[in-house]
Amino acid sequence: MKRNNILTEYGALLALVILFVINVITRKGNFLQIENLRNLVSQNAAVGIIAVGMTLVIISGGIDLSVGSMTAMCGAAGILLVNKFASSGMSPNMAILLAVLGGILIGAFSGFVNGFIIAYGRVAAFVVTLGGLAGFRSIALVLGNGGEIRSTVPALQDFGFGGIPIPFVKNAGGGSVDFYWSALIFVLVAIGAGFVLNRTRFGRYVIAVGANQRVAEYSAINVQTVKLAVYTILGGLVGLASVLVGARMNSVGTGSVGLYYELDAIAAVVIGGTSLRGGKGRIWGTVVGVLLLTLIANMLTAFSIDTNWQGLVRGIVILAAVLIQRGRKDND
Amino acid sequence: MKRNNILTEYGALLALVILFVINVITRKGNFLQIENLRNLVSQNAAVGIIAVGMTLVIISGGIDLSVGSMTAMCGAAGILLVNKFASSGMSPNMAILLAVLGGILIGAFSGFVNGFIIAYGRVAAFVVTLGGLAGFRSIALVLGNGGEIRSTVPALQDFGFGGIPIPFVKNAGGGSVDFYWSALIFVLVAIGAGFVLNRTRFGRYVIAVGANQRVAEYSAINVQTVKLAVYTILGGLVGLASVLVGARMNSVGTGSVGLYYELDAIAAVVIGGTSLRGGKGRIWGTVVGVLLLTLIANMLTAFSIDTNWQGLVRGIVILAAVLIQRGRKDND
Amino acid sequence: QGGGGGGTASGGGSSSVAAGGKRFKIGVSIPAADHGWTAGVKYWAEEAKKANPDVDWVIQDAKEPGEQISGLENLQTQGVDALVILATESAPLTPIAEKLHAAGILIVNVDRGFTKPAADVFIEGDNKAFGRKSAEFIVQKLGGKGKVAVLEGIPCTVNTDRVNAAKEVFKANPGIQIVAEDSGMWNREKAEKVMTNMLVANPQIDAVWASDDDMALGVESALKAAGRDKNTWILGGGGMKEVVKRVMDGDKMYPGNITYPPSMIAYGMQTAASMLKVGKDTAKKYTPGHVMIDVSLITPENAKNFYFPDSIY
Amino acid sequence: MAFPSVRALTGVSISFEEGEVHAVVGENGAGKSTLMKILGGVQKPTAGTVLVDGKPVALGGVRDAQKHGIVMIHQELNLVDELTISENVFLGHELTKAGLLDRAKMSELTEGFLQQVHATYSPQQKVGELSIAGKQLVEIAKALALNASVLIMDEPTAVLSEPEAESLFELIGKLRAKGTTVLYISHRLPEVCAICDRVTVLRDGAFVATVQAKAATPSELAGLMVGRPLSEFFPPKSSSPEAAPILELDNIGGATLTVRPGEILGLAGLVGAGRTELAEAVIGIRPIGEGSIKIDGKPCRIRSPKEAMKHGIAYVSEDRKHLGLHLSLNVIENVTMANLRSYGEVVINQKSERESAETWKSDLDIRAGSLTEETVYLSGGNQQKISIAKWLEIKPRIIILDEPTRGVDVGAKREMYNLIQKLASEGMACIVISSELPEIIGLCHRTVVMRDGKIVGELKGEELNEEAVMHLAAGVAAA
Ligand SMILES: Nc1ncnc2c1ncn2[C@@H]1O[C@H](COP(=O)(O)OP(=O)(O)OP(=O)(O)O)[C@@H](O)[C@H]1O
Ligand SMILES: Nc1ncnc2c1ncn2[C@@H]1O[C@H](COP(=O)(O)OP(=O)(O)OP(=O)(O)O)[C@@H](O)[C@H]1O
Ligand SMILES: [Mg+2]
Ligand SMILES: [Mg+2]
Repeated sequence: MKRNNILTEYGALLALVILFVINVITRKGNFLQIENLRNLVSQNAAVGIIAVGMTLVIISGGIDLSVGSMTAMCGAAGILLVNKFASSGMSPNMAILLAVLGGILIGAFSGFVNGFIIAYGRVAAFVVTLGGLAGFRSIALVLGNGGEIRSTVPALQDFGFGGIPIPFVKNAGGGSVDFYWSALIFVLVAIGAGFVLNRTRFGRYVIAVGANQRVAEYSAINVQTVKLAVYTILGGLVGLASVLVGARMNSVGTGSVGLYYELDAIAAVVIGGTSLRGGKGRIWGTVVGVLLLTLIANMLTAFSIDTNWQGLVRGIVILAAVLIQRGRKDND
Repeated sequence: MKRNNILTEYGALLALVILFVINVITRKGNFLQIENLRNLVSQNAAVGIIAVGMTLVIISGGIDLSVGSMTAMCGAAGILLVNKFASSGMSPNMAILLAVLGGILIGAFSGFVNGFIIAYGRVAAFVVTLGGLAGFRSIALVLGNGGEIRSTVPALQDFGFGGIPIPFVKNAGGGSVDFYWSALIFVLVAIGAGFVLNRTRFGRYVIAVGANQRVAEYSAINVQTVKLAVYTILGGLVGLASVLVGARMNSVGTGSVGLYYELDAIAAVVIGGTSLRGGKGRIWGTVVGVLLLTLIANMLTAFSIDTNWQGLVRGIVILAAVLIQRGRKDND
Repeated sequence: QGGGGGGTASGGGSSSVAAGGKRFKIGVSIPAADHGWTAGVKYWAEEAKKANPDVDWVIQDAKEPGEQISGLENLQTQGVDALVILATESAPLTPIAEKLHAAGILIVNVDRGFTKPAADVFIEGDNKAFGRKSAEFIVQKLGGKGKVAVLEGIPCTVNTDRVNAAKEVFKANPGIQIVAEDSGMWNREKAEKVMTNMLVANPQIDAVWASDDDMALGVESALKAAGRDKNTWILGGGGMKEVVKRVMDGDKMYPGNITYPPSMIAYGMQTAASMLKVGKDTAKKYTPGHVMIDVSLITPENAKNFYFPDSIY
Repeated sequence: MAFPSVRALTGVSISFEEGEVHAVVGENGAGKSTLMKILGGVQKPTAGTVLVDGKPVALGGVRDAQKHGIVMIHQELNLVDELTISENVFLGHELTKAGLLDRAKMSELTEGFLQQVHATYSPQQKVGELSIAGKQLVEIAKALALNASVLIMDEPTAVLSEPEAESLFELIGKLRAKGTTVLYISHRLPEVCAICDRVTVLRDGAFVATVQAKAATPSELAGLMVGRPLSEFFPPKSSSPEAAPILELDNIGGATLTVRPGEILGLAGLVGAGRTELAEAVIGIRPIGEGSIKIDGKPCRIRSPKEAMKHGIAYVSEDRKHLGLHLSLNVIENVTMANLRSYGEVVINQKSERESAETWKSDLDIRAGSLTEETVYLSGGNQQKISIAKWLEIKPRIIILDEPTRGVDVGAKREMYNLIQKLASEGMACIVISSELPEIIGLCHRTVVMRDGKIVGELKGEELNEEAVMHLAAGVAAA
């Protein structure tokens, strides 16, 4: 039982460590390169940021399927804003900053709409956000006329690939290796969310609402407000992530960006040990889940696994990660 | 309060009727054509058959995200079987029949695997079938080497577009109008599932397990078996649907067939008034949900709505259908 | 709005002559815009629609073959005179096309060919040639020796045709070594990730064969981020305007490109419209049943012929 | 106050004075909880007003009620299992320091509240790990933390055993001394008479009378509740049966006991003594460990409720809301749930299903608007009757009734006792787990007492009295 508990608690971490060690051993040459390790954190930074917000939503007993489409919508809007601000003579950095804020606001508003219908319309989150999955994508397509929206501000991409130099580290070419802004933001968001969840009154309410809504109501917690808040926060984080994605691509393909983000984010949350029934969960687990998914993708490429087979490998790894950490009584 | 109850009970049906009437009025020329009405039933027959099975799964408190990928996999296998049987000198009809059975068996087995991990592995259905979503698609791609699998049996296509002539009805050319086999099978499957759910012991157990698993356990119901059964049934129905899809296309595109079926099926179930929390639901509602989604697609074409906007329309209609029928206390 | 008149006099629908005031209705069925090229298709379809206001156009898209089949059936019940179909997948759409063709609807098939003669006109982009020509270019540019990474697209017939044709060429040249292969899903972001991982695993990659320009741009990002943009160049495909511009400007990273114009949908629509106007049967007498759109190699020398700054793609 | 199918309250007017302990009693479904929920801000009345200190107040939500000093302990537990005791106690009114949760302070205060209710748990313990009784104590601690001027307790003793109930009464005394008004709902009439100042009786949602508690006797109150005088409470005991044991438990988690056909065996003990665990082991929900089970003298293995059922063993859970009934299903479906096979191997004969439910409804006097009503809307007592009917359906030879009269009104309790007697006289072996000593004494032929999962003694005939049971249960040497 002791053993079982440790697996339940740290199963995902264990899976990550095992895969990591396998990689270290089999890919001597290239795996431990600092760039590769940096990439492991940064490649899914956007999904990671979203997954952190999704963790809060899931702990509160909800779910959000619309985040992928919302990413496309906010990203499209973000790029349009950068272009607009820059063309109005603003400094590129200022334009980017404002666009980031704009993206966050638009995302937060979209999340608010989701949350409002869920909390006050009393409709299942799954359905509302299924509507959002269709709706937000549609808005993105309308914004971009079905195609790509391109940034006219080169500084945006510099931001996308910029970061702070990792100290004492040089790349093959002798240059410094940057820890990307996106990765940094992902780490900060995760720390912040962990803090909010575990240390603040709001975090406590999120858990209470997810664990038992009636109890929360009887404890004078405003359940509706809490729900509204988690979806709004998730929306804001989606907005933030979307601009980071847009910055890296210097554009947003309105039909393609964010496809399946919802599934990736939910998979990361669940792999991390947060129960879809709500009421409990952990942010660090989600971070581990994101890293695990990234590592798998990294390995699939490194070992040149045939694309047709990749889905199977991915599916099995997800399942295995969850299987080893299931509690004895756990079930949906 | 009375009014509220009627909407809760028949909201989806009402929405369907309203849209139907709107169509009758605005599309005088072509809506009431017998072919068009027939198409409304047949076009989503595959998704409909799957949605019926999904209703049982959802009532039992589960969910299955893998049905789309499973459709591709079973369809691919089905076509390979038809080809194989036919080339071994079997009569085409016999080959088709055996392939249908083969598809059902493969689907049922896949569903069994899902169900087994969910019931005995005690892993959340969402995660297991998320793994299946990746895994089954991957197997389909491997079967088809990433491309299409084509049938070498022309009779398959005849079956796909064949049916029983609707009595007393002639089309513009004076020929008979067939009620497709697929549509007929959809109707029969729905009736059968409705009977199982409402009239049989097994159906009662499905409801009991979804309503409260622990009470079901204490009531000497074998919860694991019931879960295993619903996923297996859903799998079998997916297999059946997949062969119907394959017959209509005389081939299966392993990368594309079945994409988003899971979301369509779940949307239909939910629109039909089955709660995602499990424990109650109705098959006829799901049928209404499927028809509603089909009718919307039909209208979007008829009114020439710009493709970019279609998602928004779809999202809003889904939401509206669910909003009007939400109960006073309902929530996820 | 159709003017008054006609009515009972004109005979059956499908074999209609361009009688006075009769407006034709043409359905256009294309895959949903899930990457740049398909977005380009949508764009050109809208362009052709604008250019032909005398026709009632119904443009619809589909995420997967089943949805496309349903859409086509709906177009049929609305009484379209012609259909322009860019199939999500070839074989799955063949039976319905046959059926619609048999019902007397003029069918123009664009890009992905039906597996049976179900179309009156087939306007083809040659995906095998796409794969072959682009691979040959790489081989030639590398002098028959070097390390190549292969980025595939979304699994489907188009992708399979391109990739297999390219790999055949590479295989025929033993000096060429495919060091990494994965799918970038015709998606810039995905391609960037996959390329980043490839770069880590392979200290030397001379050229990247990316079967689509969306992916080419993602590859470029990855190369730049890894500081390896000096020694590796990319051959994308599709003729996206950004990439063509880079070829035109003599950018070392983009020594060439392969055309695969999404505007072929507009050509198909134009063909359908003009065929209906002169009368289907008349037009068929002199309209070729099979038009192969040349897949040409873009080089810095000829790039300006393929650069359309106003296009979305 | 009206619900879709019933009128729960009609024209009730009561006034409560400062610093009094005021009991509200009535049959199951009389509307006690509904009335209190209105005061607690959880339900809104369709008509009428609430006055606090003579001024009308709007109680739109729990927060409003708390503003006026009204705090409610609900009939069903309202705790978050995933959170710790301290987190639950301060849920909704957490203490913060610089915007952050002040865990240390809350822990410390929780410790104090727990002491007041004589609970020895650590504030850091997860509530999910507590027994029902432990949870109830936490509920009370939670209410204390809100420092109420009006404290509503809806059947707080239903899940407590005697010593814990005693310490609760002590606490109520202290609160009264502080000037707190306590509104007290209970079906245990003797305790109502003992600890309360005044008692209000409700019947069918209407006011019947308010009487001075000290002047009333339990049987008078019972008479007011049901509207007619009630005769002798416990039916006369039949003589102890002598037949060979039907069920023998040997060393199940340290417990060894036997029961004979026709016998009513009491299983007494303090809360957490392990009685429920023992019962669950017998029906195969928990592993039986080293021990063995014999039925009719033959050893048998029971690994699931289904196997238990095959051997004719039925278990009526103490936790009817979570383990006993499907609250979202209707009366018929619940009654036949365990015995569905006999209504059809494949297709259910819905007609005969309904007929059985009708029969149970009249036999056990189940008060439900209709048989197709969801059981969630029924009062606690009626739910209890349905969960018993569900198990009588399988015609068991051995029935284990875990706290069968918990939250059940006097009238129904009597019916329940009669029922158990009748079942026993028909030859059924009945094991009654109860924390109410009078019930154990009045009903059972023989009683075994458990402590810490082990049988610590057996009492029958003359030696079966409250004192003896208490001594054994609490571990003090028998007198
Ligand atoms: N949410 C609800 N919907 C419909 N009817 C309800 C609801 N809650 C309570 N009722 C009904 O209102 C009446 C009063 O119920 P209430 O819970 O107040 O009874 P009670 O006196 O507390 O009974 P008990 O002693 O069993 O707890 C009952 O008939 C009950 O069935
Ligand atoms: N889910 C659980 N997790 C951990 N401990 C538990 C759980 N359920 C019960 N216990 C503990 O097991 C012991 C026996 O509990 P059990 O419920 O069998 O006692 P009981 O005699 O029936 O008392 P009660 O009156 O509370 O029902 C107690 O110490 C209790 O705290
Ligand atoms: Mg009550
Ligand atoms: Mg107990």
